[in-house]
Amino acid sequence: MTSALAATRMNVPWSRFLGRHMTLAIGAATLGLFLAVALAAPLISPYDPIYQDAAVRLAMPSLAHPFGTDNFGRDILSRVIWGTRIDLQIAVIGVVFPFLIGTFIGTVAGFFGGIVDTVFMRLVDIILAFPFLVLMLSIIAILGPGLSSFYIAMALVGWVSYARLIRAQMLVLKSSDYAVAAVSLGFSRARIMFRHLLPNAVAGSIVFSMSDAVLVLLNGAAISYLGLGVQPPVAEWGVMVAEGQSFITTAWWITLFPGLSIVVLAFGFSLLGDGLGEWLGVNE
Amino acid sequence: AGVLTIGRREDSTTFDPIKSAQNVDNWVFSNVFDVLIRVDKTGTKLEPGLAESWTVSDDGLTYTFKIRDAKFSDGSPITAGDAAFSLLRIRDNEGSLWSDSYKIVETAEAADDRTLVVKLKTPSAPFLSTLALPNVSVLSKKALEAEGEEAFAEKPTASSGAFIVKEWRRGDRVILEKNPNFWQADRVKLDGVEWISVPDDNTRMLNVQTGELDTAIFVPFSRVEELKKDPNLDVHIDTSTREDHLLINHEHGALAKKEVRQALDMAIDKKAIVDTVTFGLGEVANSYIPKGSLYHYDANYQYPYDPEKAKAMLAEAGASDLSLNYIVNAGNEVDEQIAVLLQQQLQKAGVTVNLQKVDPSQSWDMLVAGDYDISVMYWTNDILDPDQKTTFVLGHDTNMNYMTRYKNDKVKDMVAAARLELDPVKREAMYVDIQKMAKDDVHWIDLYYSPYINVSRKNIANFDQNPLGRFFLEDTVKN
Amino acid sequence: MSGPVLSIRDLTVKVPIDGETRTLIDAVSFDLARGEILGLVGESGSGKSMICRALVKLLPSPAIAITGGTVLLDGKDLATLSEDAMRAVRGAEIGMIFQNPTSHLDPVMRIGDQIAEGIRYHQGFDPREARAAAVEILGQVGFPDPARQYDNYPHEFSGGMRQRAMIAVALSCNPKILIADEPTTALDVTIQAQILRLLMDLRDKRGLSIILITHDLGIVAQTCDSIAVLRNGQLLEHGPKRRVLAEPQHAYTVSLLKSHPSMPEESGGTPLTPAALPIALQPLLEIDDLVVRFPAPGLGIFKKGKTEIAAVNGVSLRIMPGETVGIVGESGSGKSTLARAILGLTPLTSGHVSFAGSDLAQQRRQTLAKLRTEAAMVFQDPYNALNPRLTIGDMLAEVLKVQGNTPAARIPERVGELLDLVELDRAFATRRPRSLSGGQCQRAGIARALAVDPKLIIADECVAALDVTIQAQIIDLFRDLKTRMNLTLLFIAHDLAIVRNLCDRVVVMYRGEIVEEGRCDAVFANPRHAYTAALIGAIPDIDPDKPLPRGDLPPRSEPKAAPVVRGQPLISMQ
Amino acid sequence: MHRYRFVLSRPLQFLPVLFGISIITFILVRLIPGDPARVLLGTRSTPTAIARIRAQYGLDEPLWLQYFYFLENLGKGEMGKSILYKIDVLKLIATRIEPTLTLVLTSVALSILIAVPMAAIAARNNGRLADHVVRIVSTLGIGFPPFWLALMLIILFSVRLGVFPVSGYGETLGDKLAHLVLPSLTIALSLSAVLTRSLRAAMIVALKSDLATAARARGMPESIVFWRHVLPNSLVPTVNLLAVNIGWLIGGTVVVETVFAIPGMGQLLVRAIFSRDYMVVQGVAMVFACATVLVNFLADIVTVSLDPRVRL
Ligand SMILES: Nc1ncnc2c1ncn2[C@@H]1O[C@H](COP(=O)(O)OP(=O)(O)OP(=O)(O)O)[C@@H](O)[C@H]1O
Ligand SMILES: Nc1ncnc2c1ncn2[C@@H]1O[C@H](COP(=O)(O)OP(=O)(O)OP(=O)(O)O)[C@@H](O)[C@H]1O
Ligand SMILES: [Mg+2]
Ligand SMILES: [Mg+2]
Ligand code: NI
Repeated sequence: MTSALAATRMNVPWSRFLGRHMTLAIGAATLGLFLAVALAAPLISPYDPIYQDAAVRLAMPSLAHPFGTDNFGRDILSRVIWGTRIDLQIAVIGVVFPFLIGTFIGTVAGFFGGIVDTVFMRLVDIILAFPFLVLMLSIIAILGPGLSSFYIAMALVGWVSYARLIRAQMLVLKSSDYAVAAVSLGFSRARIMFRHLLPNAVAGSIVFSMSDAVLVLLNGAAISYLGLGVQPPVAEWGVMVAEGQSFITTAWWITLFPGLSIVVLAFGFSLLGDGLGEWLGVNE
Repeated sequence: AGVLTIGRREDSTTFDPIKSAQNVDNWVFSNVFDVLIRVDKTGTKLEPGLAESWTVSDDGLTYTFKIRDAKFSDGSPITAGDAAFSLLRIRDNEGSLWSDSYKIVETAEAADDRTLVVKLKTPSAPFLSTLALPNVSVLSKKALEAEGEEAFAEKPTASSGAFIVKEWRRGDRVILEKNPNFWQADRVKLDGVEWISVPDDNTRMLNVQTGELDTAIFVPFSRVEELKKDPNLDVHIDTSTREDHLLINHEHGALAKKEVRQALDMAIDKKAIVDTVTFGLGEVANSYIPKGSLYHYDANYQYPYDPEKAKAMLAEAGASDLSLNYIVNAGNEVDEQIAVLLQQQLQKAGVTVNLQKVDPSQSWDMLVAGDYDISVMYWTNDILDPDQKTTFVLGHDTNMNYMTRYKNDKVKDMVAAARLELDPVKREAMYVDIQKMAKDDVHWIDLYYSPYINVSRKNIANFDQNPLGRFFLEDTVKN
Repeated sequence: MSGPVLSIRDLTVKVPIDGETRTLIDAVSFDLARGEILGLVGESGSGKSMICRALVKLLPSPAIAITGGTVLLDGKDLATLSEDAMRAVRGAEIGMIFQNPTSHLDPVMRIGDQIAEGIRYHQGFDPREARAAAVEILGQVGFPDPARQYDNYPHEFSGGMRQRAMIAVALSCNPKILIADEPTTALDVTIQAQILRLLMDLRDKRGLSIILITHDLGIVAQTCDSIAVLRNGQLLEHGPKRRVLAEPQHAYTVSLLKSHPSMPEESGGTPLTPAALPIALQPLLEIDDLVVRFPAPGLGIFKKGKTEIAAVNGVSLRIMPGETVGIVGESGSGKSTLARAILGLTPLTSGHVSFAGSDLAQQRRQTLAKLRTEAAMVFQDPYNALNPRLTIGDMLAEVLKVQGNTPAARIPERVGELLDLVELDRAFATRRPRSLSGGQCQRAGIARALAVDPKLIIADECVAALDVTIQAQIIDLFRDLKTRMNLTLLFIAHDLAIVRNLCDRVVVMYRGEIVEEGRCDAVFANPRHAYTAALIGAIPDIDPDKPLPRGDLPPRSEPKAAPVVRGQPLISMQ
Repeated sequence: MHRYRFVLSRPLQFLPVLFGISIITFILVRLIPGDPARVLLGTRSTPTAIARIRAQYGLDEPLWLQYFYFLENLGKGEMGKSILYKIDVLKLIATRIEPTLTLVLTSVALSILIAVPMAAIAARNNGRLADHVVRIVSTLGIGFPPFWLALMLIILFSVRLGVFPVSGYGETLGDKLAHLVLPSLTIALSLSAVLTRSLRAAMIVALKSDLATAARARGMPESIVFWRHVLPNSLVPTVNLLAVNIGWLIGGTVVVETVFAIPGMGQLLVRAIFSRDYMVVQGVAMVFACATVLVNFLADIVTVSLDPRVRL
């Protein structure tokens, strides 16, 4: 990290900060928008997302239903709005647990090295070579379809990436002078690991977690395509796209809007990740 | 002339008829192997197949079949010995999935090359119809023994049906070729048939629309309207024996009460389901025996849709805040749609429904274990006679009456009696009674009947499927 | 000497930053004659590199631009030459040697190919001819087996050899002018001498003109013909070497000359006399036959047995309280390992270290506890030694808290005192390392060491990364603290001049062993071991009349593996 | 060539990994509620029939014994028999492996063909319009649900334009290639986006790096600087990213296989899991694991040959 860049991180007016970090700003704004929509869902959604109105089944987008309706006559706009809650939740929970687990394991393995490290890294090898689909489908089969199984499967697999990233960083940082200094000053190992090294090791993982969120989102959609997504009648974009498949040539609006929402949310996460990377200097 | 391509969801799993119980396989078996007795196109009558004619002894225990002068595709004659071998094999082979259904056969012997004598342990009205199952097709003993079971299952060299297996590209397609030695070879117009697996519904339809496939089966209800508009296509809506119903676990709390079950039946608007889920292509069901099948009782009682009354009845039965656990089959679009509808409808009668989506193989286990309150299932007949379904659903102990735990000894006795009754008129009367009683007890809730929907290009003629699912490809023409 | 090969007039380089324009090079003018070596000196950030990059128009970012002036080479004005025409100048007319050969050589291309590449491009040789030419150049710059070494990769060489390769690349197209940007800063003194000698030989053989950038006045004094002093992008002074050294015109030049550590009579402090040594019976630190081994890198399963390298091999040393001991030796000689072993930061293979009477090998726990509260370390890289996420105040407060000797209420006050002690403004408590200069960081690092109230401070090359002027300030600070707080100081350095200035006693290490030990003045005046003599001989002295020393020690190389990290796939199930 | 010595020693490290995977899959599939016999028998299953099938496939034995048999079979180079398809699992896999393999290979080739030029254009025009376009396209490209993208491609290229077949897997080579264009494109659109992003970032760093400056300082034209110095120095992270993604694809092409009706391993696996065909799930998992391990191994070899500094 250059010190010139680092200096921009403090005492710089917002406008200039934004100018220099367009990517970050757009990404954050996009996600902020989705978050706002999710929070305000009860206020802004024009209909009940699960209310079926037989009179307006498969209606084209119109003033009454700006995004049209699905085969049950449910309002797509309302479903997309309420779906924001679920999909943000998927992206966040699907990333947070792997992140926490992976960070902890990576920190410990990288810091202590030796047998702890060897054991965890063999486990990492196994999980990396383990076919994800087998794991995902088995866990869903064991625990039943739905979000919690999905989260568990994502966490079981996802921590590996974080653990590896953090571990690699820890290996470098633990031999850094300030780590040695901390040891020589008699700091406890936990203090060195978690207060001194981890905060310096975590930037790469934070940036990665944004791409990971995209991946989680898309895997959620793929699971929905295989019919193992959230419980009906909950509105979730992946499920909506998957359900709307049957109507793709006749009622394009059923898939288009939730599909676009996924793309845009993913775009937001990617931009935020890129922006964070620039800001935290991870790519340097 | 020409080769007919058919798109379907899944590929075959085997060519050994006794080792599969799946429609994907059965529908191909009936193109490749012939049976002693066939079911006609309407699905209501038996007609001679490889058995030219047959007689039944007065005690109903001895059946004598006259075997037709026909050949296997390898040129060897089809004998009574082959027929006996095939019948005993499905009963005795350790890999057979059907042995229970043929336990009733005491002996099967070839009196001579053309005469097959079968002795039963007890009389059975439905026995002849079970001989029409593709699984008990006549196989060549010689070929099977020469090739070995495994190789035969991969690619049978001798077929008794209209087509022979030319190639099987696993996971992709089964390629059939006309069998020149088929006894009705004149009737077969096609040079061959390819059953191609296209799992995605959209892709399968698009394939027919672009002309890459001649036909596609399993057309989703939602696509019918659109496909009908396509001038190049014919949409075939053929009667089936499929009936969708709502299973009720009679052992769970208030559901044990008949009044509660009746109230549930009244709280369900089947018409709305037919409209929304089947796009009006289905028909509201009033009996567990599907419309158009043997002994279907068309005048059976139909609970009216009346959520208010249902609510009142529930209150009266002390179940006004009923909450039900509803098992939904994951990945089944229709099931999920019905679930969503039922949840909203039952809500109106004050019943809370908790949907629990599970993988289909698991839902089956949960139903068997009784881990459910309600769940939608369907049944399609494989044989013409109603006995099989009736036994499973109302007269059976081993499977808890199709997982419902329904108990009515009177009905059970009647089912057993109907099986033995050889007089069709009396039998019909017995089945009408059974249907009425079952309806009154609400052993389950009949939802709707739905047709088979297939689509073909305009140049394909006579692409028909009978209610039991058999495709009469020997009559199909590709222009 | 004939007319100038290169003539620079009013060269100005500017960069727009945050709406304002900063002038990086401010109307610099000078001439370079044929065969002349021009020494360009100045503190870090003064614009030395920027001038050279401007000459070949390879400015570090597109925003930086030459806004005025001319650079005349053979009558062409490089400042206005097109990019295509510039390409013919670069390499063929002006060759560049960079400070850090490791990053400037392509790590994935064979050394020879990097030399041949320019030859093929500029001279149109076919691959075979180019190879032959490259082998010849490799020989000229001192590769012992050029034909074979042609096929080696940069990382397979030591730093000195890499710098030679870098020179070979610059020479490949027969340039008239060589620009060498701090070519020896990263190298050991002995290697540095070899490289400088090589440059001078080349100048003599080929009649090259050289611009030599350095911050070490000793180098300038001994190799250059003329000196240019740069500060804040301005050329303060330019003239023949002897004149500038003897009678500097500018005050800045004077201060630069003063801070050069090779002039003990100017540096203010004199080595302590024996009388000043406090008399104590027990040594504070006693090291006895210490051995520290590391497993050798890259041992595969096909190698039998364990290969180990002894970083410290049988070292014995006693240090009395209040003493200041310097440890010198080339890179890799085991100085840092020794320091870490003393502090219990690295496991001892055998031998003893006892600190204030307790033995690290036998009573590990007590000794460590003692070491942690009574000994501290100061590190080489001031930025890397401080946690970048903590403010200086937080960092010091944490040490005080963990050490537990200071009541919580008194911590802020004590932090202030520590900052005063190292002459840092108290306002620095709220700043993070990144917003400090190197010298300020190093002071913070020293404050951290003082926070434990130590008896012993080990400083591992703590000034090597700093500018000469800053170096002098830090040394003064140490001298001051030492007397004020009665510290025992173990001072590791590769710069012998500094050791001579600061220390009572010097220990010379070579390949893990102590080859010479004794009082500073005695050792420097009269080295007994050949290695010590070579080390001392290799120091470039600011006296221009001393001949350039020869450095004749075999270099060693240490290849480092790049880590490979596999992460998560980034596409979803398809 | 001591740098490549790991090629000999590495395979030994595969064994514990594969062993671990075999145990985990074995336990995992058996934890799944549901019974293969019941699935096989369908709605008409009776308890006696179920018991018979279970006995036939040894499912009534204790778990540890079943695992022992599994290992014993593995030692003989067998993987047991599929319950659904009734043939040897290895034979079954052999019939399904080619389409998946070809699909993955063509997708990867296509991705590389797209990613390298895109990244090069973006990096060389860093900050300019072309760079922004590439960045936005590649960022968007990651976000498309593949099944949706697949259908859109079919509707556009097969239905509207009629240039590529809707679905399936051909017989002759040319036929296969024609069938593989759209599925590969579906995968390649997201994979190349990922690769482009990584490669672009690495190239931008390398373009500004000291070694590029040094090459320019010896008068090399920008094209040589780029293709001979910058590119080789930016490949390693992307190669490793690619390796991870190939490993991921090998076991994750199920959606594309389903939409395009490609008779590959993904479809086989999904059907095997849904029908609790234990032996097939185990077999496929092992094959996938081996493939992943192999891909990583190859990536290591490529890395070592790209960067002489790397030791493994
Ligand atoms: N890319 C850049 N953008 C803006 N300013 C820069 C850039 N690179 C260098 N500078 C500024 O240009 C000035 C001169 O830098 P230069 O690298 O020439 O210093 P130097 O004398 O070579 O220092 P050192 O001894 O540390 O190498 C410094 O103030 C530096 O901050
Ligand atoms: N952790 C380690 N593992 C393996 N080898 C090591 C380790 N630390 C140091 N070495 C090796 O021990 C030897 C001595 O290293 P040390 O860092 O003590 O040298 P130094 O004299 O401090 O050098 P420099 O002047 O470059 O700092 C070197 O060959 C080095 O490669
Ligand atoms: Mg510089
Ligand atoms: Mg050192
Ligand atoms: Ni930076």
